[in-house]
Amino acid sequence: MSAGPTDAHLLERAPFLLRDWLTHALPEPLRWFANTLIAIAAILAIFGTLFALLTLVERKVLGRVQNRPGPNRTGWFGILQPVADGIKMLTKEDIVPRAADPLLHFLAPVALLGFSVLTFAVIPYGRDLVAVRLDAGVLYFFAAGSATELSIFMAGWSSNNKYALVAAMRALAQLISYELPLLLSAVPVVLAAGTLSAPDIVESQGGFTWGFVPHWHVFTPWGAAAFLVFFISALSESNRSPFDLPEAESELIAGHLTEYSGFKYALFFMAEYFGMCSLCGMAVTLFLGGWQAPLAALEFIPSYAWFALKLCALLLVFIWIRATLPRLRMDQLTRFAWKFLVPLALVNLAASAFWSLSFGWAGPMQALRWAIGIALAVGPFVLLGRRLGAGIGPRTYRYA
Amino acid sequence: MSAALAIVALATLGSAAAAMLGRSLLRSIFMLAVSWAGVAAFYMWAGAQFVAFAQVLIYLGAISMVALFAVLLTRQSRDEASPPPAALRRAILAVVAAAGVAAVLLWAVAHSPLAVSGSLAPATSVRQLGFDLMGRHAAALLVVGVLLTIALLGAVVLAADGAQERPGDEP
Amino acid sequence: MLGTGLLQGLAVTARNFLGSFYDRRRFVTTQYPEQRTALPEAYRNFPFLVCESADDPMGTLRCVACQICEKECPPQCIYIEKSKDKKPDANGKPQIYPAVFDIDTAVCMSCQICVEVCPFDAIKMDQVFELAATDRFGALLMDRHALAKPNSYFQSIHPTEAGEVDSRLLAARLAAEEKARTAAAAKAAPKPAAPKPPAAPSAEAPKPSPPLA
Amino acid sequence: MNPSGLPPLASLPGPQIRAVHDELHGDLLELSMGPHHPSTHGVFRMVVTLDGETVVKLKPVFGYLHRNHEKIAEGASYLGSMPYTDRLDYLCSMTNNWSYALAVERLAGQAVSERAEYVRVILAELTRLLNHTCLAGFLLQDGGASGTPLMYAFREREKILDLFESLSGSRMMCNYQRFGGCRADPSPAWLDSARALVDGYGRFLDEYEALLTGNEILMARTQGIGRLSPQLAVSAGVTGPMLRAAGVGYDIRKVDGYGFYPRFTFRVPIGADGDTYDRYMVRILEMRESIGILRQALRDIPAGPILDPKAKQRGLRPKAGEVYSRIEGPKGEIGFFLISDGGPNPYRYRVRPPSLINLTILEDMCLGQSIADSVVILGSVDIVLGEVDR
Amino acid sequence: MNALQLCLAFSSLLFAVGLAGALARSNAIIVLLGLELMLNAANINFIAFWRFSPSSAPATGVIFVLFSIAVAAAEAAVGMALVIAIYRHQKTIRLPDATDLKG
Repeated sequence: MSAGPTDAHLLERAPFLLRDWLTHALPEPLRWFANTLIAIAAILAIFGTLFALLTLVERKVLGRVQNRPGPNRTGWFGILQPVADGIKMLTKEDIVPRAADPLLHFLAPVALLGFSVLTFAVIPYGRDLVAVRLDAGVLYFFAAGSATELSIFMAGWSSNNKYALVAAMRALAQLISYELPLLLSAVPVVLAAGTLSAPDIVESQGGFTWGFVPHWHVFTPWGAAAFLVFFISALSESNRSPFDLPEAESELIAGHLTEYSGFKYALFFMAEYFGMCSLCGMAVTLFLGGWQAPLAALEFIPSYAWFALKLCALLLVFIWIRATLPRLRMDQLTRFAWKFLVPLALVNLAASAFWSLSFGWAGPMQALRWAIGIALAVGPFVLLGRRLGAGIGPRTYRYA
Repeated sequence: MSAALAIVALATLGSAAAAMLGRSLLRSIFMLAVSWAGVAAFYMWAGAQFVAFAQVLIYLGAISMVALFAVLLTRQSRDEASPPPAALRRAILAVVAAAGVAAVLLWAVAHSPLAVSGSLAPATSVRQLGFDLMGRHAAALLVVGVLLTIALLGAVVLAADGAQERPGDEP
Repeated sequence: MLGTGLLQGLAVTARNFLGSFYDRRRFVTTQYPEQRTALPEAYRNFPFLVCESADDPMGTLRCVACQICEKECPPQCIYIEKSKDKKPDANGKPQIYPAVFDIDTAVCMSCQICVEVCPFDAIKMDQVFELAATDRFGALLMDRHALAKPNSYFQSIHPTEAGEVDSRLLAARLAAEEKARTAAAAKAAPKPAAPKPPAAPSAEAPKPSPPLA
Repeated sequence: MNPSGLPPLASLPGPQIRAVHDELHGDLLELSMGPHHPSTHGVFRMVVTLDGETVVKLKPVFGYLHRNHEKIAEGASYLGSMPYTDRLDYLCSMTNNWSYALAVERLAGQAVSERAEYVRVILAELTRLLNHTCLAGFLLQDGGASGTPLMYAFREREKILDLFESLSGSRMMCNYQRFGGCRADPSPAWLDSARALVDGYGRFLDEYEALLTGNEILMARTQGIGRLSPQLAVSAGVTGPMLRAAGVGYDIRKVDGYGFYPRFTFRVPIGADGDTYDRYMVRILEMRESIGILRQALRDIPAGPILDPKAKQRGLRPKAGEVYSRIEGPKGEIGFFLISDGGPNPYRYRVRPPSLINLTILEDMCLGQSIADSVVILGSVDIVLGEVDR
Repeated sequence: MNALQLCLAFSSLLFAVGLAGALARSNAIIVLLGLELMLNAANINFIAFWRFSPSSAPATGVIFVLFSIAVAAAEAAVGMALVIAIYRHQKTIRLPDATDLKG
């Protein structure tokens, strides 16, 4: 973590001031170590709290969507529900099936949680507010994320349960399939920003056209398409509805979590929410301008608040989608990835290349640029969608 | 500096050896994943960040997955229970051969006049790497791209072979 | 275009999410222990025995232990033992009474057939549903003391039905009195009139209840 | 029913894939789903043999909820069996009651009052709304929607159950029909609230369809899945919406014209493909027709006695004879077969449970589909274990 | 021994382990993974020489390793596909048993 901006106002510098106040007494080599520790602790604390709140908010929102109040008995508006859940999880018996592989059964949730925490390291939460400034931050993010698949497979296989095994197979196929579009949809952003470093990608989205249209990538045709692909892949990578196949409770009970209980189950739960948060954070970073304010006039609000706001908005959309959509089937899921998302991402790569090449076009050529850009984004979507949706559609019925 | 290298090397070698010795195929693959992660750690130690991330992404994220898939599709999660005498003889021969190779290599390493520069090579920035890949090594990059595409197609054709007679086997 | 159906669905859930904050037709939850829905009058749960007076429930039970309900009860959850002696009922007329009247509410399926077949309007359906107990043998087996509830209670939970029953019983009693009076008058004119009937309606005239044969 | 135009049974294609167990490698995975499983709709068990995710063999196992209903009824009085029929298909006690009452009425030669016939139609159609609404919710739950369609379905179902409760005293175990009529007379206020409910139901259906019918995921999950050929459906004795979804326009309300159904105009939707989507859509369309029937019945209901006071309920001893009554229940043909030997209880009592008979072809529909589909197919059969096992 | 030699020793040992696995085991998947280990050992050498040798061109070692990883990925994909194809035809992936070329 760097020293922090010096020209920004107090609120913006608050995290750094707090940190420096905590560590100013320490000698120099120790201070660096303490700063790192504080960064880790802050990330864990903030996202731990967010996880707790998110479970509550998810249940509340699901409840409201389903016209019921959701948890409201523990504390004021059910605010203590996560605490109650936590106590329940911790006091439950930890059951390991006799036929299970105890070592892997134990390692799976730990590894999953470890990898999902690792992904938080490179996300810029605010101006200069990033735990590790890596030159290849985006690559690091995907590398750490890809290792989570291994943990889910470990969980499914080590449980020695048929449901878990089927779930493990599904998890493998699903995560492999969606890793590719996830990566491919991030490539155009890297192309446009010319860097793999997450803070630099956010920096590159600063500024406004006509003073009110921010230069976020999502506001370009290719950016919107890439954001869509990234978002869908993120849904799938984080095992969220409608892609929650590994734990499809209607056929596989709880999938790879079938044989998990108590604290290990809680770890899995936590890791999944962490994964969701980090993917949303990356989506915000890549496409939604990271910590940049949407309007120049709103820049007095500290950058990390903007990041939090965008992150929460994306998380809410995740919950909203979960409340609405039924689940896909395994073959449809993989077909959707390989026949829709991957080609879309590839075409989009070309679209973003065109967008970079036509950077200098002006006047009427600018309109042409937009037209071609939109055509390159929407056209494949419509065409591929039509192919994908061939054979299904509304029907008319006759009466006897 | 060297201590970190020793730890990484020991972990990598240990897990690799465990993977090669293990009876359970899946455990072997998990051990190999650890070993590959160790190699990635070595790259980190050597200042090749980008390669380290690529190693994790490709080996942990893809190759181990493919291996797991192969294990599951061929239903071989438990390997042969007791090796037949022929296999045992072969194993002994293999270990002897490998030990021989290692001895020769180690001897060569120890006795070659390997010069070490005083200053380490500067850590390459991703930007520099990109320019290199697209500039000096563009042709090689193209070849690798073609190779990967052909390999992918070949793998699909090979794995999908006979899919008609056995529906549902193809993930 | 692909996805329009999904967007439509998302719109529906969004509408429901917002609607749950202001629209009572959508947000239908009743917070049970604090709030309660009004039970409809027809609501039935487990049977109880009607008695005339809350002060002396055992003395004023309408039940005469005829055991029809015991025979008709589909899951056979009623157990009745007739008394050996006769006890004066509310009218002062000696009647057999149930020495034992047990209903096993763990077995009862709340079908109301005992109520329909009772010729004396002596057993009715209760509306108490919070019967959870920690002892599944003793606490759910209700004896006649637990089952007896006064007519005023019946009036309060099923006013319409109770009104019908009361007017029917009143009519029956008046008819019986009339009959007794004419009989008495015909028998012995100089004798004084029959003693004043007690305040509570009598159950002395067994009369099939109208809805069921 | 004349299955004219349908090829004979011998030409039917058998199940396409059979399990071939590979002794050496155990290629196939045998999965015992149930009796405790989130989506087997009760204590039902499917022993599924999987090749990858494809079902190659499916053995339904039931009987975990067997309560000896038929034998108990043979020892009980005719009236005493009425509350037990509530517990067959516990979502549709009103239609179960009606079918049983119809059987006893025919056995005893008991006429039914006109008002009671109207009330029976109203209640049967409300039951159909209730059942189909729930089914759509359950189906989507099996398809992986996290509860939302089910909760909407239950929200509307509660309104119908409230009506049932205020009429019969119980929400699900109504025990409402009697031989020769109904137990309680619906008040004008009750009829008004029923009208209000029926008027609002179309709006709910519109919203429900906006949520589900056009949903691409639902269509992808259900179209072409679990096809049931009309030949197989007819020869297996499948009835109800499943049969109509397979393309056979067979509705007992039209065929038998029992009750006052001939007085109402309504249409019978039929599907073309016989897949899960058709089974879902036929039920949605049937609900719209039910709303039409309810409008007509609630408009035309006459005044009069609901139950003939002379109709004998207790101690009924019908003449010796046998009778089979059937009505179009929400799940299919719910029938009762009674033999009387002149005694106070039936000599033989037999239920024709639509759930069970529709369930018998589960394997044929599931073979070659994936495990996730088989769950949805089971959901689209619409079973209630209380009726399957009796 | 200097740091470069340490790295090379590490790489040699890893290579030997991979070689032993590839030679000793009869399971095709393990053999393939042993080959991967040997490739990794080679990559370690590249990085070590790039890092420590006095006259390395900038980034050449890194780029070579990147290509090597890509080739390894292709090899793994084709290899595993072959294993699956062999299993399909001969119902075994034990190399001593899978001697037929004809499917």
